[in-house]
Amino acid sequence: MIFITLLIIIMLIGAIVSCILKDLLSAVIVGGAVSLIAAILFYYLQAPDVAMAEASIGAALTTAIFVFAINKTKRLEENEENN
Amino acid sequence: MVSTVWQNPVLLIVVPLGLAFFTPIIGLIRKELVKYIPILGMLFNLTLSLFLLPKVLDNPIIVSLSGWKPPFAINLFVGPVGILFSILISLVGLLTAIYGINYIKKGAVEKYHMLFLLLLTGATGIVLTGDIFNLFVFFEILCISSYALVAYNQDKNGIEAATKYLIQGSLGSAFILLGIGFLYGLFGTLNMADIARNITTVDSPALFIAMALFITGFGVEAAIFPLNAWLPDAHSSAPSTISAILSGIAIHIGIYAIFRVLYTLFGFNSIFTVLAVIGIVTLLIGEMSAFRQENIKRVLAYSSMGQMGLIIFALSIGTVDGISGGLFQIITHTLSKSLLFLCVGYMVYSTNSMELSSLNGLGKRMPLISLLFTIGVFSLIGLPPFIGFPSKLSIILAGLKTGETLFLILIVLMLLATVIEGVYFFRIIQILYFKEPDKEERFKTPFTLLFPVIILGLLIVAIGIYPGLLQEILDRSAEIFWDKLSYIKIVFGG
Amino acid sequence: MKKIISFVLLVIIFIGIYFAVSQIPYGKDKMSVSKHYLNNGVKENGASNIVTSVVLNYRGFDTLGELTILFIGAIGLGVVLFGFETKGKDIKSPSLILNAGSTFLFPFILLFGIYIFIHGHLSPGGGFQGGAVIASGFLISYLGYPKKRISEKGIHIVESLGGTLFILIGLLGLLLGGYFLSNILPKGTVNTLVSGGIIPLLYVLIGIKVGAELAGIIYKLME
Amino acid sequence: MDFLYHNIHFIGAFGLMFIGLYMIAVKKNLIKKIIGLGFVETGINLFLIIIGYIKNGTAPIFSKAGLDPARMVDPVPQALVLTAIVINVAILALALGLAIRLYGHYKTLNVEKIRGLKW
Repeated sequence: MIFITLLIIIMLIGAIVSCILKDLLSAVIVGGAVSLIAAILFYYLQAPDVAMAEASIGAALTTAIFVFAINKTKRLEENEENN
Repeated sequence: MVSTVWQNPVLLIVVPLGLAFFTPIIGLIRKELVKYIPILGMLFNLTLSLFLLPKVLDNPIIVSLSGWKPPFAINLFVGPVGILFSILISLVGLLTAIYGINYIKKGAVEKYHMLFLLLLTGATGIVLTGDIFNLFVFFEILCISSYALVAYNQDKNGIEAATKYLIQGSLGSAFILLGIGFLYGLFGTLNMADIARNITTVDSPALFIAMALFITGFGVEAAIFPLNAWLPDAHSSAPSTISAILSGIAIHIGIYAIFRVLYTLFGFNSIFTVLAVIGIVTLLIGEMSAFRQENIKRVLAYSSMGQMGLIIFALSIGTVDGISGGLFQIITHTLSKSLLFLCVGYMVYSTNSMELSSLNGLGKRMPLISLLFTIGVFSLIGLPPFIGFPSKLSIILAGLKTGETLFLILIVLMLLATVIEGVYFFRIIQILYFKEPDKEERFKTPFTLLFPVIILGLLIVAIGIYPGLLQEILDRSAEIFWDKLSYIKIVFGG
Repeated sequence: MKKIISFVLLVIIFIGIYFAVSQIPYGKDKMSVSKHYLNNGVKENGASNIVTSVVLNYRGFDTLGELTILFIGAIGLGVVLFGFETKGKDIKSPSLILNAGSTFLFPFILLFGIYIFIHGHLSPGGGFQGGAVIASGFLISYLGYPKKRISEKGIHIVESLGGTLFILIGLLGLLLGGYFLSNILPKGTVNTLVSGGIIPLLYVLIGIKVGAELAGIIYKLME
Repeated sequence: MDFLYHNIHFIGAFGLMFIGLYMIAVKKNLIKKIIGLGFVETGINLFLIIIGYIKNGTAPIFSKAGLDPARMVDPVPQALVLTAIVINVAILALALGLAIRLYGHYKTLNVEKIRGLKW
């Protein structure tokens, strides 16, 4: 139970970090990590099918797609956007 | 058994889906064949729906899938409302597909036709299904294909509008999924009849939140007042065929979903008054914004928003008459608005501009299209002898029949909105007929563009003269749409 | 300012949701329909993984819709990116390790994906997961050899055939069993590879189709 | 503390949704909004799975003899979430495609600098 609590807290912190980060690429990678932790949670909630789907589709492929999209656009969030 | 297989209503969904899946292979054989596939699919749907209509008027058909009885498997509820919508979808889809043969020339043409067919399939699935998650899946089919189609022209406006639509629409879908989660957590089932059967057993806060989530989620697609920021952009920057489908079908499907969920699942009475007020607010805001526009397609888009408000108001009156009037108005709006968008599509195509000023004197340059445009406009305003007149009249009568002061006030506001509508539409007509044209030459209209528009115009006039043809079907549909207990009874048999 | 307003609004919404959630107890048994699936699923479908049974038989129509959505996603991306010229930054030619590694890994990843979707009715996993694994195999092969492409035509044929065959199997069920997607094949012995009637067949189709579609999406975004 | 202990899963799911919605509402960069959309969907998926969970339950797979169907977790939410994950990836891919095109037109992803977009 403590392990799961820890995982959930890390997941939420990861989401907040991904929200704050100016570098979009890092934000996307952290987002992928959040998905991966969600997949572990699915596994502990006795949903191995969903865990596999989330790990392969949600964490791996979605992150890859995001990285390709950022490669084609801009990597940094502009400064004045965050005021 | 084999003899009845071909009239199974599940084919209404599966056949177009199969055709859409098969299209890439056909495209490899011959590219020109692809544009006839939507016509084939919609022709099939139209025939089958028309065939099924007399049957479902007596007894709605329940189709269970994968061999198990409801609630253990997904089931379709093929009632008169579903078939009515299916006829509308396939009719407008067929005509728009014919229009699209020569209209869509640039871009990924093959993919356009596939997405077009899939959009219509999604709409058909929504109106036929009896399972709440299945409804969500078909809703996503409808939404995602329309996001992609709005961006079809790939100009700045189209991409922007599609992005906006996508963000708002997928948030709406997320809310619907959350609402489904709540319902599943409370009842342990996803079949709408099964949920409706058990819905009295739970205290209200969770149900209220679930209902609010559903209204918000479907409301994005149905363009209810605070959620409709995407509509004017998306409807005006899509290709005209897609505008016709979005304005004529997609938003009505959103309304259908809201009221299917409200009538069948929740059956709350207090929410309908709120919805009626929201409807009239949407109507007024839509018509007033349309009044100020200089872009012809934006005028039509805002007018769609207004009409949505009118339909929501009619469906929230909460009597069988009101629902019947609302359904009638849906038919009016589908036929008229698709006619208008298709006409405007041709005008924009010929003059290369969407500004109102570029339409100067088009009445002389393309007389037939202008005439049909005028028919559509008159029908939307509600002038006799067009279809808009009996439908608006029945809404007003249904509202007056309730005898409540609130509805009286709302009807006065609705008439005010009609006046505004009349003013800006007459302005366009004046531009069409009484301004001097820049050039004298006439435009030639290809037959494939002319044929669908003429059919729509004829339908508008025909139903306007003989509204009795439709009235009985509508009354019967409204009864079944509204009656929660008989819905449960029909699904579970006995 | 906008930040604070949105924050407060969201807090209010979530307080409402909290009250709703408090009526749904955590960890308690709330099933009504699923009881039937758990008790009779193996008997009725012959697949030992009940989730697979639900995905492909009891709620098979949803899965058809889901496939359609992925199909729409791939086509829609094609519509949006049609005629878009490459503006991405130049990709450095990959190192020898990546190059050799991807050559070596690709067949194994493919095999692993196929294993996952063939055993979908016995163990966790299935068409979607297996398809995603196959697509990631193509992703790795792209990273190793950026110049080499699988043909778009091939992807189209595979995804089109997968979808059409799925629907044909469903229609066969309608013709022979009276219901769309009904499980017409013999169920076999539970927990063996050939069991579950049409379920493994459908999962193989889904796996191939999903793999092709996800690979197509990746390729379209990379170009 | 007791409250946390009993609701930690729900806090995880709704916290993720909260952060996602906040990102969509406040962030001006389109990619950030899309990441937020992904978080919202993941949160909802987590919520659905939590609904189907039973304390000390087993996965709904009869992989060996002697498993008790009464002790298994609910399979239906898992099936729904499988569907939702796939839908999600389709939406995200389309959104990113649109973002790429938008960048091609405007050379920025800041929605305030993109003319017509009011959020």
